[in-house]
Order: sequence, then structure tokens, then C-alpha cells
Amino acid sequence: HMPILQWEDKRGLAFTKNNLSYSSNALVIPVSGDYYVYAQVTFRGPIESNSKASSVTEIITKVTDSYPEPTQLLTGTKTLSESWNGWFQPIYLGAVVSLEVGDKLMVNVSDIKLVDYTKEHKTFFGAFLL
Amino acid sequence: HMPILQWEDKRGLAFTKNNLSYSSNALVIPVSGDYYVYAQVTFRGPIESNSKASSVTEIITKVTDSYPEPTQLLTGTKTLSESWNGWFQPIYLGAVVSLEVGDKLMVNVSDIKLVDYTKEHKTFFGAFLL
Amino acid sequence: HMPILQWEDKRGLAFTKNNLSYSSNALVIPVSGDYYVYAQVTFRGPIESNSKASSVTEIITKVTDSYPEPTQLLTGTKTLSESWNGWFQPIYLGAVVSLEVGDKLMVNVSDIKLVDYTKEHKTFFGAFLL
Amino acid sequence: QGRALTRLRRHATRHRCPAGMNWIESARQCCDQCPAGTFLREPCTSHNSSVCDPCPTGTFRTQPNTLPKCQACYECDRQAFQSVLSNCSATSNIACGCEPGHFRVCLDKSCSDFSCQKCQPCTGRLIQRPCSEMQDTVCDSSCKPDFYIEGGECRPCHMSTLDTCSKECQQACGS
Repeated sequence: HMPILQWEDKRGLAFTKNNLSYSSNALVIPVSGDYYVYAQVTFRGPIESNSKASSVTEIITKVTDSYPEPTQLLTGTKTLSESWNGWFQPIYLGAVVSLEVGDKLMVNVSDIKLVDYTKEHKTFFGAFLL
Repeated sequence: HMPILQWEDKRGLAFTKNNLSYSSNALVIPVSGDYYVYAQVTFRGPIESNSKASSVTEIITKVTDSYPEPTQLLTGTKTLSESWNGWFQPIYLGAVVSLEVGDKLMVNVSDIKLVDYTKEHKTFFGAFLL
Repeated sequence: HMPILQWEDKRGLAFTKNNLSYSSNALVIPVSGDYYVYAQVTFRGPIESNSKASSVTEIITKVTDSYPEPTQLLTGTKTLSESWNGWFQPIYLGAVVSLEVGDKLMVNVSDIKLVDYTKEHKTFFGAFLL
Repeated sequence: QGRALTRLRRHATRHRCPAGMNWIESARQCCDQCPAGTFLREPCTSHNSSVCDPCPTGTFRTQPNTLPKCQACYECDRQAFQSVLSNCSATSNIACGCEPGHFRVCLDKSCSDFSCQKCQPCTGRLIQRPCSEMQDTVCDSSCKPDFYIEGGECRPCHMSTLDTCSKECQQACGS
């Protein structure tokens, strides 16, 4: 599977509350219900390694203890026609999904080296119960 | 008008509840109020017909029985500078709109042949009452 | 700082309620709490002035009376690889942020001349209390 | 001790069930898993077991589960030259490939998402390696006999005329 992003959950703009907790790279659902789940990843390149990325992909995934396979909930995939000098590409995803207590939400990306993690307001991830 | 997308409302991740129903390509509003309405369409090309799309557009539209003309609520339009090999372009839209009971919400696109309908987590549409 | 966008808050689809008011280019927070804040700006070019924009940026910013510096809450920045004829580029941002009563929310853009303000459904800004 | 306690608390909330069973929050007990190809329509109760229903057409479950719904099948992108390798069944998702004369351009390392691109024809060149599902045709770098190179393309000798026959053309096509 694609690499999983790690998140800051306390400092700066980040926070968790009402038992929606963050552990081992995942938001853990405290109570079953419908949640609006969202994430933005800002990708940027090219990076020094010569791998010419032709596209970037962001996927919000759900993992359930009781089922061995993750479920892809939301996917944003964009091809890059950028020239060789620096490029930036944000991908925002958000939708309502039905979740069970204990479900874990994670964000996967096509290439972690292309993620702009330098500023908390460019790459972010969250959920709230309706 | 632009073609209207058809949606799956029961299988897989799709669901409707609290009387927000789906019929003839539209979400039907059960109770007046402010709703957060959102949709993502992933466009992809080129497709075999030689039409060279220069842009893609997604519009969330409202139709009201009491008014003959549909109202455009949210629009995302993006020009394409892609080359000849495969390209992907997601467009996400979301905002709060005031709706009346019986209003119908639909998603129009510039070219239905360019919509990636292959995976439910790439193209989706929904709304929830605030 | 980057220029601040001005918004229509009454006519057409625009509205404010529950004391969330709009004054001098900012949404003013009436009660402390967690808000889902969102904005889309559609950029378009090239415009007659020969400035070749190489990228476009949209930032949702918070200003607090008690702190002299504005805080950048959400940022979307995209490089432009478009050719010389007309291009369109929407940027959508949305996330949950903790706000205090009296906080002001604004939208800054890299270049106001590139903003497509012609249609209310192409460029919009809003927030709602969770 | 405080530290041990927090670790304990974490485990206390996770209910242990025997193999082949899962904890069902709404039933507050462990229930039998439904076999692959089905989903849990009704959780078990103390006196009767789980009620499992087959996945409706267009959905699937590859593993035993206690999930309330089956997963929606993907579709192959016929308009973008994808072909169906195997149809969706109750226990497996659809598998897509590329139509003959096309190869996969992967969007990520796992290649779960890919577009199908036309194989390049080796006009005027020998084929070093034919086009396959995963790779474009590899053409010989030099032209076939009776072809000459011009602007990176191999052109047939008989198409050239005396005044258009460049140095390379004369070498390849003789006088």
C-alpha cells in the first residue's frame, strides 16, 4: 500500500477533542456515526532525486480491527504537466462517511518525499461528527 | 444545460438517511434549512473520440418547483494543459447554501465522457443539514 | 501582506445569520468554538498586464484583537503551467479551526487582478459552528 | 503505576473474541463472522447466531467479516482503453487490464490506478521487445534495411527522391 502520513495533533493549530484521538498515524473514532472527514495535502517538487513524478495521489483510508483490508474512502489523483522548475499542487478531499467506534482513519500519499510538510496550514487532516 | 450525473445511492459507501432522498439524478431536500453541500468529480482523458477537451467544469445546481430556471450554486472550472498521454483532474466543491423543502440538488459536468466513474471514492456527492 | 478579498454578504446566494456578521472584509466570530471554515477562489488569466503569474495562492487568515500578527489558518498554492491563452484555476480550502469571540476571518490572495469575481458560484467564502 | 494503568486502560476497551468471531458494539457480545461474499445483516443475540446475507450484485467482500455492507465493485474504464480481466464476483473485485495495442501507465507504485496508452509502432525499425501489458514496445535504435533516418524517424527509401535524399539517406538507400 501507499505510505501513510504522520500528523501533529497538539501543537499550533492542531487539536483533538471529544475523545476523537490520534494514535499511530490514525484518527481513532470514539463513537459510531456519520462524520465529515477531510484532508488537504500540498505536494511540491521536483526534489533532488531524479524520479520524475508524473502524478500525485492522496487517499483517505479506513482500517477496522475486525477486517483485514483497508477501505479507500476518498481519493484525489492529479497528473502533473509541470515543467522541470519548482511546482506546487494542493489536493483537498472531504465527504460524509459512516464510521463505527474503533475505526481508524489515515491519509496515504503516492510519494511521501513530495509532501510539503513545512507549514501546518498547507497540509492538514480532520473529522467531525454530524 | 450541461449533462447531469447519475449517482449510486445504496451500494458500497453510498447511503441516504433522515429523509434526504435521491431520485431521478437529484438529492431531494426534506426540510428547509442551511445545508453544507459538496461534490467531487474526477475527470480523466484523453478518450478515444478525438475531441481535445481544453477545460473541464463541474457545477452543483439547484432546481426548485416554483422557479423554471435552475440556479447554479457552486462551480469549479479548470483549463487543461495536459499532453496527449493520460491525465487526471479532480475538482472538489463545497459550501453552505440555504435550501427549501422539495429543492433538488444535481451535479452537471461539461462532458460526461470525461468523468472517471470507475471507483466510488474518486467521484462523490453529498449534503448535510447544519 | 497579500491583498484581502472583499465579499458580498446579502445579495444572491450570500447570507449571514446567528450573529456571524461580515464587516470590513472579514467574518466576525460571535461566539467562541470550533468552526468549519471554507473558501474557494477561482483564478483566471492571463490579464492584459503582461505580468506572467507563475503561481496563485489563497490564504484564509485569522486576526485577533489580542495579537498583532495575523495567523494563517489554511493555504492553497498552485503553480501555473498554463500556456498563454486563457486559463482557469479554482482553489478550495476547508477545515475545522478553534476560534474566539471577536476573531476576524479574511481571505488573502496572491494577486487580486487574477481573481474571477464575475460569478458568485465560482468564488465564495463561509464558516459554520460545529 | 500511573503509566501501567493507562496501558491497561487501553487494552480494557479492546474486547477479545475467539477466532472467527468479532466484538459487535451494538450487541455487546462476540458474534460469528459472516463468510466472504456475505455481510452481517443482523448481529447475533444470546440465543441465535449472526444473520448473514449474500452481497448484492455489484458488491463484494473478499474476507470473512461482521460488516454491515459489502464493498462496491470498481468498473473498468472502457472509454480509456481498459479491458476486463476478470469480472466482479461476490468474493472478488473486478480486475482491469489494457486492450490489445495498449500498455499500462501506472499512477503510483502499486499500479492500482493506471491509464492505458497506445503502444508505439516501430515504423521502419525492428522491434527489440514487443508491447506488453506493463511496457511499451521497445524499437531498435537503427532503421530497418531500405529505410533511412531523418529527424528521428525512419523513412522508406522508395519515398525519397534524388534531391531530397540526404547524406544519411544515400548511405542507407545507396545511390
